[in-house]
Amino acid sequence: MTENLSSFRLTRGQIAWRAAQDIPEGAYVNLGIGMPVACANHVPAGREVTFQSENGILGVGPRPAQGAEDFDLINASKDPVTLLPGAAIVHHADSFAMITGGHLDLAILGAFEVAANGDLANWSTGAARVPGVGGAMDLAAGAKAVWALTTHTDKAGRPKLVQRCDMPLTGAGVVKRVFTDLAVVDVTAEGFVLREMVGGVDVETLRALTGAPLHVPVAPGRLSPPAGL
Amino acid sequence: MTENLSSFRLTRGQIAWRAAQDIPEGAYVNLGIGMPVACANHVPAGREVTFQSENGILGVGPRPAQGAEDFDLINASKDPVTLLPGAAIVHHADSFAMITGGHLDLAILGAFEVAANGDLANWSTGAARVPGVGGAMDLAAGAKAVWALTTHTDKAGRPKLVQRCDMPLTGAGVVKRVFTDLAVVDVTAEGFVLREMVGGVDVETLRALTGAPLHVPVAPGRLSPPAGL
Amino acid sequence: MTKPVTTPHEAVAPVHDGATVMISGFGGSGAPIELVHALIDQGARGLTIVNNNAGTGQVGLAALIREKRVEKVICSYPRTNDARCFTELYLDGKIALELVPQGTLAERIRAAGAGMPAFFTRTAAGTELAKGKETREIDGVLYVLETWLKADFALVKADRADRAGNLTYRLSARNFGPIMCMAAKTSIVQVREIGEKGSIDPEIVVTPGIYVDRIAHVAEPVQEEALFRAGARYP
Amino acid sequence: MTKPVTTPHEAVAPVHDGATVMISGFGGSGAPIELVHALIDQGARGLTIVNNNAGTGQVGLAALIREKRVEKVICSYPRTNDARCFTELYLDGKIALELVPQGTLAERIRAAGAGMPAFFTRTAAGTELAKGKETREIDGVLYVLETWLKADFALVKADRADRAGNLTYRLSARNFGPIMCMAAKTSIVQVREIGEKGSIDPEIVVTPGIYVDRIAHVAEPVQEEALFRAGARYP
Repeated sequence: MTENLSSFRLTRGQIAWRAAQDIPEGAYVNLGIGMPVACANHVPAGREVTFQSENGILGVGPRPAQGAEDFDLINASKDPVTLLPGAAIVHHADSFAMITGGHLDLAILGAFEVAANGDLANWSTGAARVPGVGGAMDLAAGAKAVWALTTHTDKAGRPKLVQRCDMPLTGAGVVKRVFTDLAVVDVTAEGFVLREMVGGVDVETLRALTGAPLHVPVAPGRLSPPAGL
Repeated sequence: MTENLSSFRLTRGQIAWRAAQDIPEGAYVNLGIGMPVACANHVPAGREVTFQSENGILGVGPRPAQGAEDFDLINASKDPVTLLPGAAIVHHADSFAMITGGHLDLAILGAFEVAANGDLANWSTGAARVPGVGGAMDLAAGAKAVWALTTHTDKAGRPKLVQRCDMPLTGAGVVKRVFTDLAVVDVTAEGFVLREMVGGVDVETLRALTGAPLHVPVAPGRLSPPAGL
Repeated sequence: MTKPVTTPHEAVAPVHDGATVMISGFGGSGAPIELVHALIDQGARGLTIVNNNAGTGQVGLAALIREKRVEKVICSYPRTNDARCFTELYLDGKIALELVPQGTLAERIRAAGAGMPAFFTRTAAGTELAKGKETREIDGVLYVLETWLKADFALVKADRADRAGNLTYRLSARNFGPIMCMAAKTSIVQVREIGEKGSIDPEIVVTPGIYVDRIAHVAEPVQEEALFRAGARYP
Repeated sequence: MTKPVTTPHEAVAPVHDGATVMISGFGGSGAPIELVHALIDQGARGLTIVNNNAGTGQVGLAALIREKRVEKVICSYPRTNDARCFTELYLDGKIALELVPQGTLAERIRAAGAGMPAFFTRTAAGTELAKGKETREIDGVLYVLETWLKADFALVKADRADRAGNLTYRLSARNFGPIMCMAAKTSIVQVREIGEKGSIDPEIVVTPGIYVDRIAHVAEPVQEEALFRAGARYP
């Protein structure tokens, strides 16, 4: 078993970076609140990706310079953004038509739990005093593919990739790929399949930290993010 | 019984004129294909009425001058129109949202038959070789009020105001008022109620030409359209 | 028709106790602060509010809630930077919450505007937010039946209006405004600028005037986010 | 993403036999004549066509029908000034017709674009066009359940595009174009003018580029009505 895992774990920025590497050329993508938003900063140069924000923006650009913020132009996290050339503004029902109509190629969402059957729990721990769901269920149900970004385990060390979600579901059977601080894991008809793992961690350790069977190919890839993120 | 009715009958233009007199100030109105379209020409001066066309125009103006027609700007009858100041263009689903959402104050439609319970038949005689419905059913179901414009009898002299429609329905229980070439008739919970009749025709004659009981108030109004329409 | 132009206070005068009121905005963008503050002054209570959120700080919707005018909030996300006005009443059991997925919320509002009493959507199928709702499998996929969401009033922030009531909005402040104007019996809109009929190109109108009943002129609208950051409190 | 710009003939190349094809337009306004003529040249057959009408004269959709490429028409009003191409085949039992009320047609198309497999509407309730359809009484009013209408392809006439695929339309030629772009797996759009990304103000975009797959540049589009009046015939 690998000792002292923390030195191998990816940062949140590195998880976002890794997910961004897999966004296909030409994709329309919605980035969930939290870690996923940072994916926009790490799309490989020359790859054309269009970001949608569920409050009615297609073609979201980077955060404006300080002092240039316009709070009539914000993203789903309510942070100020800009518009890229070729952007379009629509109203809320038209914006969610893009989502629930299956027009987004990809939604990259945060996760509390991901189950081996693709179930996603990311809106409620079941313990929150005030519940809030936002657009998470629409994105989970509507996007052509859903990827989840999460730490591999929670603060108490419990697996977040599980056999069955304990927490209330956001969507049933929707997650196709999970990016964690230790690995890239596909969700397939056979369950979790390891695609890549960080250096320094062995498969036995990863399996111990995963709450459901983890299928491991002969030669899983090496997850090597840039430092400094 | 009145003899030689034809000299008393209103022209189609006069029927449209009479209906136009009743359009309330500020109303949003859709005018059906055929006789109703002419209502737009007879709204009393100073009364503000906004005409909608189901192909996506709110604020339809008069026909353009000859030579100035633009076939990208047509009404539901596919005739060229103009836009009044304050007009708006929307797509087809948004246009019918105005209709089915109950936002139009009034739809003035042609009729084959109107029944004493407000049923309207105006899309199919049941005999047409090729059926066509257009927006008639949406207008019948959606407008806050539906008025029907029709001759009082058909070419064979049979009543078009009837106890029950023989022809396929456009909408059930929707018509509130009927303007014919002989009378103005309200459709009420008690059935047809005469409001006005043309001069020279007696009640007995009108009743004989109406296919359902016609309630007649003590003093029905006199229908006196301008000549020359 | 030509729409009346009034002050915010005159515009909200007809809101009655117990009314369902839609309020536009996503966070601070599109929040009709001046209309909401006029509604606080006006005094209507027992309101059901439809908004994406449940207010931030001590202004706008948060203040309306704090002043105990609101019986129920229908929203997708009542948790914001500072949602204490809602949170405190909610945890005390003094305000009701109907939590609706954001896209379903938007579509229920549009459905009301378009006259569709119910529609099937995949959103929330198989989750606890679909509990008690009719579901149906269509072509092997599970859908939930959702119903229209109507309102007595909508308070909406737009940017420009003409006297026919046609509206345009500013950037992503558009959000819920257009569909709320469609869904409310009476829509009350605040705009920065009002022109004569014909001053807005018919092809760029976002909300056609048929959906607009009362226009309040607010030449220099404040941004909720700016008030919040300044620590403002209303009244 | 940046959309390919092609000729009408290249643009319609992927249309396959048996495809469901939506064609924009209300009468001649918004009819993508150049794309439809390219489709006639292309040769696909056994098509199901969704349009408001069923063609006029001997050009456009009427010609496509006359050339026996169409198995079925889904429309609200197949009767126009000169609908003989459709009428003759229909009376011979050689073409099928699904007659749909116009607003229901529009909403079924939008529902497909928005991912709603079915919705209730009052339109057609109690009429023979609701025969065989599920109905439900809601709050004392009878409604009909209508289902989404999807397509493999949409052929749409817009006015301007940018390279992101954002579209604007011209006047009432807008009609079915925006919703058909939403409802089709592949939408093929002809435009008069194509600009760089950013050449259309984001606030006046009518169809966002996400709904546009292929753009054909037709700098001087003909008006179907003009062809009809000139007695034109294609091919």
